[in-house]
Amino acid sequence: AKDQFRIAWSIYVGWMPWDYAAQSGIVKKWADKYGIEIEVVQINDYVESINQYTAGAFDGCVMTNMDALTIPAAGGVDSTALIVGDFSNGNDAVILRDETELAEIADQKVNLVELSVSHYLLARALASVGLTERAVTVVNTSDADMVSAFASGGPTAVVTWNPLVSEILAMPNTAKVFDSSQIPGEIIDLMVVNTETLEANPALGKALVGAWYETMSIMSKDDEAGRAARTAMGKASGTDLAGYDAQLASTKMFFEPAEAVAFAKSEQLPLTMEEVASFSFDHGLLGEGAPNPGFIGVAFPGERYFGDPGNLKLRFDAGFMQMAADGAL
Amino acid sequence: MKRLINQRPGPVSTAALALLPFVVLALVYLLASDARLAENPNDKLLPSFTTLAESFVRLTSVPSQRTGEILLWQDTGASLRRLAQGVGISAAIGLILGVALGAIPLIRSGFAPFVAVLSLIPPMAVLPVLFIVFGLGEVSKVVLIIVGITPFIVRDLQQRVQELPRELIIKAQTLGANSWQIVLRVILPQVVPRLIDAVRLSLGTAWLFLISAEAIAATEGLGYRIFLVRRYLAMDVILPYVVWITILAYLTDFLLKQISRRAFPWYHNGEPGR
Amino acid sequence: MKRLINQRPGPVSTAALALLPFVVLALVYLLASDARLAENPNDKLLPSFTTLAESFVRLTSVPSQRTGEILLWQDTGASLRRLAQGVGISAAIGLILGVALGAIPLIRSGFAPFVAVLSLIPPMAVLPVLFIVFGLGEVSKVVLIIVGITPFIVRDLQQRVQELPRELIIKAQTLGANSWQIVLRVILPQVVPRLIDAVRLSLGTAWLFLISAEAIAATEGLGYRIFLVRRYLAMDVILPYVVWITILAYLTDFLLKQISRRAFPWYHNGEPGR
Amino acid sequence: MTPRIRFENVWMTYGDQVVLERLNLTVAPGEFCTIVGASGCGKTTLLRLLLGEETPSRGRILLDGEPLPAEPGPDRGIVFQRYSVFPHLSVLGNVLLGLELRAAPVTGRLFGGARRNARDEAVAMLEAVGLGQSLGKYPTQLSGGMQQRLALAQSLVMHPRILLLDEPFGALDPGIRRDMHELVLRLWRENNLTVFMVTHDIREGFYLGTRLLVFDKLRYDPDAPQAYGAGITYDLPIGQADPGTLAEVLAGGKR
Amino acid sequence: MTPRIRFENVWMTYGDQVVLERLNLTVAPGEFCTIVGASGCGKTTLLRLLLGEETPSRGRILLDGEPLPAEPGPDRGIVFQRYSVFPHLSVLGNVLLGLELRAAPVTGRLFGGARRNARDEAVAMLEAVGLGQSLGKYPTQLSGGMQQRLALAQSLVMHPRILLLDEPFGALDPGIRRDMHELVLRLWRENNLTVFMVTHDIREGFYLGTRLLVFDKLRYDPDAPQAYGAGITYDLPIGQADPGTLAEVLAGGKR
Ligand SMILES: Nc1ncnc2c1ncn2[C@@H]1O[C@H](COP(=O)(O)OP(=O)(O)OP(=O)(O)O)[C@@H](O)[C@H]1O
Ligand SMILES: Nc1ncnc2c1ncn2[C@@H]1O[C@H](COP(=O)(O)OP(=O)(O)OP(=O)(O)O)[C@@H](O)[C@H]1O
Ligand SMILES: [Mg+2]
Ligand SMILES: [Mg+2]
Repeated sequence: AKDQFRIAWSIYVGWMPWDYAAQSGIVKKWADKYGIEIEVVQINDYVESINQYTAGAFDGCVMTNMDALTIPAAGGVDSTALIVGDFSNGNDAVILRDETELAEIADQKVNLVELSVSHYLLARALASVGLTERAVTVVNTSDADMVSAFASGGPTAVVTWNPLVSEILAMPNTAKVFDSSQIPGEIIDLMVVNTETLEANPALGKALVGAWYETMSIMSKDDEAGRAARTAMGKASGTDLAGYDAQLASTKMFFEPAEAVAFAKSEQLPLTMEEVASFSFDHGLLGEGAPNPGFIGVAFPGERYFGDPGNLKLRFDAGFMQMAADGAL
Repeated sequence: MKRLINQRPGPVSTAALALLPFVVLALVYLLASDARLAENPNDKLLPSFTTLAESFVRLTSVPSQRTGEILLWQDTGASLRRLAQGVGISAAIGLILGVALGAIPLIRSGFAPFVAVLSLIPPMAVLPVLFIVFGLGEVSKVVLIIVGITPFIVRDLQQRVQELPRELIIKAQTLGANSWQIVLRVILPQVVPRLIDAVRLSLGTAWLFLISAEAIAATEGLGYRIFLVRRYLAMDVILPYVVWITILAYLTDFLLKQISRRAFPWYHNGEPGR
Repeated sequence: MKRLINQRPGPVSTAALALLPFVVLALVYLLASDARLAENPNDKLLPSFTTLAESFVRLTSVPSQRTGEILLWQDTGASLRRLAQGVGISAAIGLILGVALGAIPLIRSGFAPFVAVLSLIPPMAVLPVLFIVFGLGEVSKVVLIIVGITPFIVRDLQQRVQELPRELIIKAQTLGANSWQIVLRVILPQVVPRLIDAVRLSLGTAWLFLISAEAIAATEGLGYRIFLVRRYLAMDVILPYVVWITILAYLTDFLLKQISRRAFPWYHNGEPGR
Repeated sequence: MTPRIRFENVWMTYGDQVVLERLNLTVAPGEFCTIVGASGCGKTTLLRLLLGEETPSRGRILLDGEPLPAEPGPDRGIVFQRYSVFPHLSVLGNVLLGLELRAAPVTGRLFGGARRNARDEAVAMLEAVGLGQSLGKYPTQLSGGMQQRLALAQSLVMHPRILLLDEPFGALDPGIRRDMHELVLRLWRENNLTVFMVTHDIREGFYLGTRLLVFDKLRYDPDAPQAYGAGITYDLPIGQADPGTLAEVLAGGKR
Repeated sequence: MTPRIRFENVWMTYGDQVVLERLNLTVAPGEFCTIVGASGCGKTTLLRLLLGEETPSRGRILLDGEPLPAEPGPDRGIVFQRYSVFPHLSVLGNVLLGLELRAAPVTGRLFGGARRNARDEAVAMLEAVGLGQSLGKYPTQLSGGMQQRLALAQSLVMHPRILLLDEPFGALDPGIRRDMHELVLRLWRENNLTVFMVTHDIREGFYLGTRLLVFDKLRYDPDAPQAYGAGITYDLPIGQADPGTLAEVLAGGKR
């Protein structure tokens, strides 16, 4: 067993609490409690942070359910979704210029980060109006340049996430035609840790979950401390309290551990992962060797599985969150 | 025993010496890759040589589902087109501005500080402004390359023009040359091989900007593919692409050198400018 | 009327001419900004000069909540530290390798092709590998700068060493110099001012890599700040930062030039190497 | 007759180093001035003043009674000590250049018959300087002496009114040098050239010139050798110089 | 006595251009060979062979009976036509350099008393060549002639066994040139130097040398001027040359 751990996080509304938890000493407090050290590292490039985690440079990393499946799990790194932090409830959206109906997206060029959750959202949106991806041309556009790209006047359709969504919607003649609140619970933000490390060091899981839910309880309150916490999170993500609260409004945060446990144990989660797996498979994200969407096995609380149970690489674990819910940490 | 400084290897040992670092690099990779794969057979960071070879074959033979074209060729075509346009335009601007700045003191006074300042602005930081002016299409990618390398070429050529022996400019004047003739017959022809040198030096940066541009908004191109598959850490695609880009860059460089050798024997015969 | 090529403006007109393009640029910006703001007063792309000024005052006076320091100074300090380390190490490597490659044929045979190939690999494409090897701390940012500019400096210096008149090397040998002494007393001192030139030429690229590195993993720094606010299209922050970076880059360049002038009068007195 | 060249109290200084001082000189058209003087005393500087490349720090220079143009022109040809030929042009191209520049102000190139005529002229001149065998070579392929001969051919083919020569024959062997002497003298006579020629060979100076100018420091301060510049210490119309003066000049070269 | 230098059937070609052919030459220690010949005939090439900078295409060169080292060394000093001084060193530094290199193999620098001694030696040599006033200047601040004198001082201060001079006095004025002649002759005598000196001034060659070597083409094909190289056409032990030979040599320089 080791006692020094590194986790990576990147700037996004649902992950800003990690920054606050690290800055305010909550992480240290919990790490001390379990006799370990946890270094919380900010990485601005989201994909790079997952790649680094997959390559073994970090013991844990924040990511979405889809990226957890397609990067570490597909890369053979057995990973555990330790904390189900939130799901996107409007934070991701399809936006059109000069049009207000989703069906008008047909034959347009759509700017988005290819192979990301935006891409998934687009596929789900198209399906909802009976279209397929063939109906549009996808232009891979980096998230950092999305807003200025749209502001330049060229693009007419984008799929992206907050805070970019609100920046783009603030421009004239734009309309949100589909968002993640129409597919609730499908775009999930997780804290993922290496399964082997976690099994060898349950203390890591306990400390992280403990720190997370202490932070949740502070920021969820509308008192002085809660506002201060959210202000700090807003500042660190480049906006202010109001901007951050707006982003929170379209995010379904699981402030209470019990909510997260319930979500992890729900019937919906395996179905969602199946949907995500088949999307990923269609786009070659599971690797050249993958014969079918179920090639990579996913485990859910309660001995439920999706895909090949012999190749389990992603495990949703409600155990640590349950401890938090039980006040056993 | 000759001084180290006078020892020249024969052709065979030259080749052997030149190969050595590459062999060492390949060995180091092999060892590192084996070590990682022994721990996790699905590790994607350092794929084995077999995986790389398979992936390369696939990239060069299996047509893409989307367009029916073979991915690598399609990407290569798109990237080389952009690169050629960007570098070509940069070279033209560089030649004209470099000669004007180097040869004509009035222009130098007016624009040299401006060009110097322009060359210091990090292009990535002003991308949004470039987008408004040039849109998001092919043009903006070519423009990013131009913005990225032209200041260097201009300043380098200006320097080279100013380094031409003053005697030559005076001599030309005593032969009755006017300013235009001096530029046309004395400065330009002496500067063209130096332009090729400058272009060769800036090719690396040009590739850098090309790849960055393709990472911003594109549907094909070598840089696009690398950034796309980076999303699932497909090093088995990235590494062949990197090797391929390196080969392309090397060939371009080699080609330019040969053209310069053929076209400007006087420049390569002994030292320049004497 | 003198030939254009012989006309040199006086000190006053030099200053006026040099200012002109900047004034024109400011005017163009003003017009474009006004036009956009007239259409949409909330437009963020080209903020008015007042907005820019306010934002600049805020950046240089209001302390950050997180650390209590003033953002701009904090970012500047972090970035300059990384830049100095990266460029300093690159210059050291460049000097050593460039001289070794340029002066010693055996080393040149062994490593010049390797360095040439290395210099052609686009660093952005092998980022993941770099980060694995060097981690994501301060080291990786410095390393990215080093990887980005060292090949250029090495190759440039190698070229400059090879350009030194052969006669000087022979003369040194007739004075009894061994290879080490030739490097130490003949080649090195003549190459140091050329190293400064090479560093000046590569500063732009160094900033580019610094900004890219800070955009990937950092919590402070000029590039980090630009990256952070870019998603909000906060041009009122980005533009002052860009101007500030440009000023910093200009000052660094100017400083290096002055150092070279002071320390190596023989190099700047007439043409080099004669 | 208006003098071709007139120096009126010309001073030349670089920073605080006085190179030339109180220079007064009148040269009639058709004179052949040879200039000798200690190394570093300012002979090349004098030629640069005549070219218009440098402007006197004090005083003025008149050409045909008018102030000297402040820049080089086709009326004053020059052969420098070095860097006198264009490395990017072949031997033939180097000599052709002046003819092309004169005839084609915009393109700077000749084609067809005009080019053939110019080529013939250039080849004749190159044969006169003994480079007829090397028309296609580039300067880097020539020895130092061959480069100087090429530079001379390049200037002479333009028939300048004033010819400035800065030790043009320093690197030539005696045989070729004698041929070049004849060539320069012939062209000087045929074209009523005014020649200023710097040389280190005082005998050459006596043989070629109609007038020998000896440069040396007029005053000298051992503690501040830079404080005083050189001037003309002897100005000998050659042929009128008695043997005693020659001996004196020869001895005076040694300081 | 073993000859200092011996050429045995040496040929030198660049590509298909034959520069030197069938060279046989034996030079005893202490000889002062002056070399004259047409421009471009290969005199500089001969010196480069002696330096070891070039290797003969055929034949071999012996130094004191041993094959000549294939690289330059401190036993053979050289003054080139140009690029003979180090631009980054002051006049004093240029002359000091050799002394420092000899005494300090690792640092290449002297300090303290050793440096003062070396400095005195260097200054004495610089005063001998007339540069005692310019110790702190850099070569770019010197005229061409001053640079050549500096190069000479730099070589002479090392007391080489063989001294190679490539037209060292071409750019000097007669007075200084005479001083340099005396200096070189004195050092030649004092140190039993063997000197090879290329010159264009055949009188200088006769005055300085103990032996005059005249280079010229041995055969000539007007259609292929590159096909044949130069060789030694006259090898005159000076003092024994009768006036007729001198006249012939002087005439032979003209081809
Ligand atoms: N650009 C310059 N700046 C400063 N000093 C200079 C410059 N050009 C020449 N000098 C100085 O002016 C003096 C005269 O130089 P010049 O080249 O005219 O001499 P010279 O008579 O031609 O000598 P030589 O016979 O050796 O060629 C020298 O002392 C030289 O150091
Ligand atoms: N590196 C080289 N490559 C090809 N040809 C060369 C090279 N160096 C010299 N030559 C040729 O060799 C011949 C002899 O050159 P070299 O410099 O020895 O002549 P030189 O006798 O010293 O002439 P000068 O008196 O003009 O200095 C010339 O024709 C020249 O073109
Ligand atoms: Mg001179
Ligand atoms: Mg020679």
